[in-house]
Amino acid sequence: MTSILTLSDVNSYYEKSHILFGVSLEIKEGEVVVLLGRNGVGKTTTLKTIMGLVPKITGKILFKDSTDLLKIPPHKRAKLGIGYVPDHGGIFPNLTVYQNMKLSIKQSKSKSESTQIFELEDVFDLFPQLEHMINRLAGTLSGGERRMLGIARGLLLNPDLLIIDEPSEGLAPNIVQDIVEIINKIRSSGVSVLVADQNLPFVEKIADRVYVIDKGEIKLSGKLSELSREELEMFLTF
Amino acid sequence: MKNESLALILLIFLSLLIPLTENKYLLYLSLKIWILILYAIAFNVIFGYSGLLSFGHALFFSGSAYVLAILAVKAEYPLPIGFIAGIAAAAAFSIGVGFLSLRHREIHFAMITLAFSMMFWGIVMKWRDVTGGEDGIAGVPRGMPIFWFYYFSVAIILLCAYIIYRFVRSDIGLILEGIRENETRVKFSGHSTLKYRLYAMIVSGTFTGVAGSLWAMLDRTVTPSISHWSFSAMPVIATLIGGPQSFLGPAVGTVIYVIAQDVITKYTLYWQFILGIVIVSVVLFFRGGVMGIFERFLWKR
Amino acid sequence: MAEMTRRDFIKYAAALGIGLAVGGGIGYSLKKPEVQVVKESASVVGEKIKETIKIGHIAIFSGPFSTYGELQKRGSLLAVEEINKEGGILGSKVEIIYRDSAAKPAEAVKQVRSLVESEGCDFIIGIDSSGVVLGVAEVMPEVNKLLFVTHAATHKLTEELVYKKGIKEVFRIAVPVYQDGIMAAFIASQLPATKWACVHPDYEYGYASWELFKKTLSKLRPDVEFVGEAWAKIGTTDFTPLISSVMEKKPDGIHTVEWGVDLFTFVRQAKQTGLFDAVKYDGGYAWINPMGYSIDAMEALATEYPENCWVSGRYLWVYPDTPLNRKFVKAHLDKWGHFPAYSGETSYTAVYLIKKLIELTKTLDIDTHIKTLEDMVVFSPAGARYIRKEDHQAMYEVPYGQIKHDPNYSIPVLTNLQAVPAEEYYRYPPFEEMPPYKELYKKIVTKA
Amino acid sequence: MDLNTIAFQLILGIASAMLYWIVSSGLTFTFGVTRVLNFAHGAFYMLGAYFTLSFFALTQNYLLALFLGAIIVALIGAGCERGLISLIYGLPVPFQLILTFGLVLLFDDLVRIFWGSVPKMMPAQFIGSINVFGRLLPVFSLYLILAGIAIALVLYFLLSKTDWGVEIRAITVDPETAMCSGLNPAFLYATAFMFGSFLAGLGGGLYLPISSASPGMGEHIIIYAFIVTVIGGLGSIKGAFVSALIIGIIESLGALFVPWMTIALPYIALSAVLLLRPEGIFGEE
Amino acid sequence: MNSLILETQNLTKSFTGFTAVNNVSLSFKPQSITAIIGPNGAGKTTFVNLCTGMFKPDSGRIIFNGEDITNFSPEKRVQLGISRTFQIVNIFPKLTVMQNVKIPLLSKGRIEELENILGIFQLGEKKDVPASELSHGDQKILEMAMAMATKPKILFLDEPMAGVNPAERSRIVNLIKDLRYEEKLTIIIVEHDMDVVFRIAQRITVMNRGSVIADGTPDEIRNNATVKEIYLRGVEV
Repeated sequence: MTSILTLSDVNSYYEKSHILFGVSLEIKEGEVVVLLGRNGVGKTTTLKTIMGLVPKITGKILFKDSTDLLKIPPHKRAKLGIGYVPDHGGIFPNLTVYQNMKLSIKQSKSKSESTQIFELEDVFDLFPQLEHMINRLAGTLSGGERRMLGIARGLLLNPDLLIIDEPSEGLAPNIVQDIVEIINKIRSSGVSVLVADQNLPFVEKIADRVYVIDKGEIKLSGKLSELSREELEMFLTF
Repeated sequence: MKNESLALILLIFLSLLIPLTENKYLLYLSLKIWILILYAIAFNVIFGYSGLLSFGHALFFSGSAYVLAILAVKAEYPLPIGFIAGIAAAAAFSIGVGFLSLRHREIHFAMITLAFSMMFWGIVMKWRDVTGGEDGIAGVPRGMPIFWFYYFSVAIILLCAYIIYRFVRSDIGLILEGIRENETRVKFSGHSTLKYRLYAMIVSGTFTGVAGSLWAMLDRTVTPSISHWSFSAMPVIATLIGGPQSFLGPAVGTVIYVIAQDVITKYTLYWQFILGIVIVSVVLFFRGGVMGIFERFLWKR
Repeated sequence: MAEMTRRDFIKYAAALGIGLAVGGGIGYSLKKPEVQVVKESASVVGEKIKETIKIGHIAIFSGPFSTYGELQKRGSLLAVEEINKEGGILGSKVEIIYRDSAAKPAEAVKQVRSLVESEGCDFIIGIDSSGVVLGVAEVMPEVNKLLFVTHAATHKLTEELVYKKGIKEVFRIAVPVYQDGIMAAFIASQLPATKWACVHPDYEYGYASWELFKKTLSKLRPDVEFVGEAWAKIGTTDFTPLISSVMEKKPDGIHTVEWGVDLFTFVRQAKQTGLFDAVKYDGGYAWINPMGYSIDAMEALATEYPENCWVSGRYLWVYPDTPLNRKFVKAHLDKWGHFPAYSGETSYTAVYLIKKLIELTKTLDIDTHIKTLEDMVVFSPAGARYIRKEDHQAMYEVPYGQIKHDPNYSIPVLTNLQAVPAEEYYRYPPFEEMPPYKELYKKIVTKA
Repeated sequence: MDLNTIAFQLILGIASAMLYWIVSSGLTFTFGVTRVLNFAHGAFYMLGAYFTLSFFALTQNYLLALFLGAIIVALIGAGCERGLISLIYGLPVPFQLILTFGLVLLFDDLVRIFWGSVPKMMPAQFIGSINVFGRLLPVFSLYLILAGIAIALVLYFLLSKTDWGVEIRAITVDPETAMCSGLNPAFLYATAFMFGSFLAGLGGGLYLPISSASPGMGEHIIIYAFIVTVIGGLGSIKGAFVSALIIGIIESLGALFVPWMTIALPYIALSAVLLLRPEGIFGEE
Repeated sequence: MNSLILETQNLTKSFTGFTAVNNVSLSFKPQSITAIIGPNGAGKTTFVNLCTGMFKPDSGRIIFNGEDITNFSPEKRVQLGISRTFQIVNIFPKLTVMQNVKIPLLSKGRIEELENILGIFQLGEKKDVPASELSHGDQKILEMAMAMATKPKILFLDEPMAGVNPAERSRIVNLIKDLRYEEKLTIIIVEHDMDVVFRIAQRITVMNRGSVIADGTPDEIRNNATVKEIYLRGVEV
């Protein structure tokens, strides 16, 4: 398996504050990798670092073992094949559901290169409820629907790597279950996924491997089943 | 710091010699610069120190000039009464405008100050019996020969500049700087930001009024062109050229702006073209203003 | 011209005499467009009084009204080039320096000082707007140079500053604003219209013109009413709401002192809103526009300006039909490809006046100059100019006429010219009293 | 004074509001996307008039000249955005105002250099008038109202139906997510500025048939455009439309009822709105 | 004499779409240290914002020392003795450290305390340095110094460890502990760093989705199954 994304010794800063301390991680082709950790430990910063949304970054970020992302602006990273669904949903509330999706389709990576091609119909298969509301303003959707739309938008970019920030946050259990299924379907389509989350039962259902992050550093990594449950809980609770 | 003050004292001293050269144009131009320096420094109390862009300072400037001219020319009161009444009027205007505008920020503050000053301009244009309309009021007395008027004005301007300096270096000034930097923090430090902004507005407006009165006496004429918004833009440009973050920045900017404009108009009727390039370059390349450059390269090893 | 005073008669006759003499072919005079003086015979021989005689010319050279600087420059530069080609003034070269007033009094005052005190100019000419000229006039005694005003028209300049306040350094060789009001009223009084309205620019010139018009016309014609007024801000792009609000008052005569760009816009829109039709009478339109025949308006609007409107223009290239004027118009056309504007003529005349002044007095002494200028009669392209001693206003005839489209010319011509003889003019010093309008009215002469 | 008079005056007010609308729509649109308040917008208006004039001289086709003129202005606008204004994104408003004020001075003199100081006119277009309420309504006023409505519709269509418009709205509301969806901010900001300049140029050309082109003509319009934009709410296109109508109608009725104070009416309206609703009619705080 | 320094009664605040703080009634004893914890979006910061006057609540009351301060402006609350720091450093970056501290001191006319405060927070040596040049940890400490300069009776610390190096954290922890003893202060702290929370808090309040779901001593909270559940899965309770 080749690796889709490799971070080596990455440090990130906002102005004076140093957030990530030498983070290294790797996502291989077709894997679902989860970044586990409590609030405020640097999960979102790691994802933003990958997208190029953090003002100062040192270290190395390699995409598909070949492209160094560090000097590439965010929109080009998206076009290279990295989809990003931020924790606030990643939708445009002033646009309709359809316009939201169309935006991604137009920017989607050229189809010949993609492992799996997501078209509108494929997305409606995954998210049947969206089909009925394509003309609604995205801002009027419920939290769960927004989350679905956000993921749908990410998929329509036809990425090789889809990054989702806190997909289970604030959602009802049945919707979380839907998201589990969706992520598993995405995996089976061959797209790699990087998820940041702290909801252990949810993560257990989706993760191939996890990285546990605390105070800006990777503390543990490996298959969830191989990690000590006690240590995990320590990092996730108190 | 010491070199700075020495240079300043030397410059002031040199400018005091100007009337002795008997070059009348030099005298006139440098007095004009002195007055505009006071205008810019006073303006910068609200702009540089409080972080509010006023686009209506022409109101305070011309308000005081008009009151002086109306009292001294039309009502034939003694000049000192007109002078003091003019400044008092500017203070009153600044309180009124301050009350109505200080809730606003940024561009909205700029626009509401613009609106008030342009309403005043409308009154000046229309209330011809009193203001002389477009023609303005000519024949404002100076009360003394221009030679002595120069020293009189410079003395007043230096005194005003010193008072403004003490104001911005005072605790109130510090709080104002705090408001400019981070208004929320000032509120959570237990201060009413509105109150301090109003202080700043009054100081700024009143001393702008002093400059306006001196201007009326120097030019001996008051016309609506000093009420127009374009006259409010003058200290903005000068301050940005000189650097709004230092006390002397607006003064340096005024000197540069007026002299540059004077020199350019001597050589070409397309002076706006050159001045436009100068202004664009200042914003693109010298963002901290001239004083910013000094601080970066000269006074900090 | 029946009831001329004796003094006036002598003056006029003398002027006429010299004018004829010049026209008759004494030496150099025929070749040059010339200003002449009645007091002494002209002499061109003399010692050089200065290496270069410097004239500072201040006008608006930037912004929306920069056209006024341009029109003036065409006149003064033409004059300077002609003079230098002919050997200068008493052998001295003439240099002219142009500066921008930016339409701001303070800026103009600064430029006056810069020109006199820093460049060493001997004379200042120019100045476009009334606010600016009042400011500049105040400093002329201080800089101790003569100012020849070539455009700004406010009567306050000559009546308040020169006459009452005694600022003797200022002379105006352009038409004062009261012509736009008073002569307009003389014309209006002959028309059948009885309900007048105005569309004026919203500043001093508009207010003053309207007041004079109303005052004069109501004296001549007690039966008229003034029914409506509209004030247009400078730079108005859409006059239709203003026109419509005036038409609502059902006027049958319109007085407008709109000028420049705003006039172009106004005329175009007035045509389409039917304002001209509303003021039509047998002989044309009861439409009086003192600035309508200014050259920028005529070149821009040309045949779009309806025929038979009553217009004037502070100087008309068609009047007077003298060799001097014909020659000036031709020289101007040759050099610039345009007919001369009124401010071009005044600027041209100002430069020649300076030349004549120095040649007569052979000095740069201000007091001598002032004394010479007072009561001088100057022959210029615009005809004889009588410089009035009391207020330093140069009086000359500028007729009103009706627009006539003439295929022989690129711009319309004027017919039915009417003018008050220059030596009578509109107002007499000491100005406190109302001028004898009814008397004056009788003196209007109809020109061919 | 009867109702017909007022109705007719209203129509004229709406017609003259259309110029304010067209020019401010570009200003407020540009601001909404780039957060830059462009003083030079008035200069683009002036350039629009001059280029329309020159293209008319070449083609003798007014509508074609109008379109070509606006295109050239759009390109100039894009050049200014890429070369100058993009360098000051995120700077405080005073810097933006002063930089673009510098551009105004520069363009004013460039116009004098290339076209001369003397105002220029083109032959009148859309001549004639029709009878409305017993009064003559110039065809030109109708043309203006139609042009204003057409531009409103085009703006609506562009922003809601085209990919570009949707992308512009996306980057306006959430630049970060937009970038992460592959939208190129540099391209969108440049094209938004270009389109705003296009509207300014169009405004300049639209009035040419009954007006004229002169250096510095933008100075008269830009303050009005600022007033309209601020009253409507900075960045709100709907707001610009409504407040342009308000200003146009206030001026038009003002000419009827209070002709002596029309000069101050826009400023009175501005301060009244700001005092009651600081963020403008459709503005968001 | 009221034994409570601060009390909230049925505090509720909604933003478009969701209720950030839902019917929260909490009370705080003088000289206590309470930590408020909970997952993202639990309403912790909104609660602090309501108590300090950043927002007005939709309903409910805030009682400080027996006085209803629900509608008081932030500056008035500071005058009464309620002070705070922010999640993201909130200081005057271009002013010097000394000037930063001086501004809050001025509001109570305690200018003579300047050196003292700089000393307590170990900022004396850096007093003439512009605040923007301090390390992030020092900026956090400076902000606490500024909050303390108004001589508060109650101090809200919103994520004092956010973005701070692990190395600098213990300094801040020690400072907070010192403050409590030396200044007789009531402290309410919102923090994600559980090491810190359990080291300094006497009482922990757990919030989730705008409501208080647990309140007790650190040990009680440590062993509270619901709390653990929430932290691990964030499901409805």
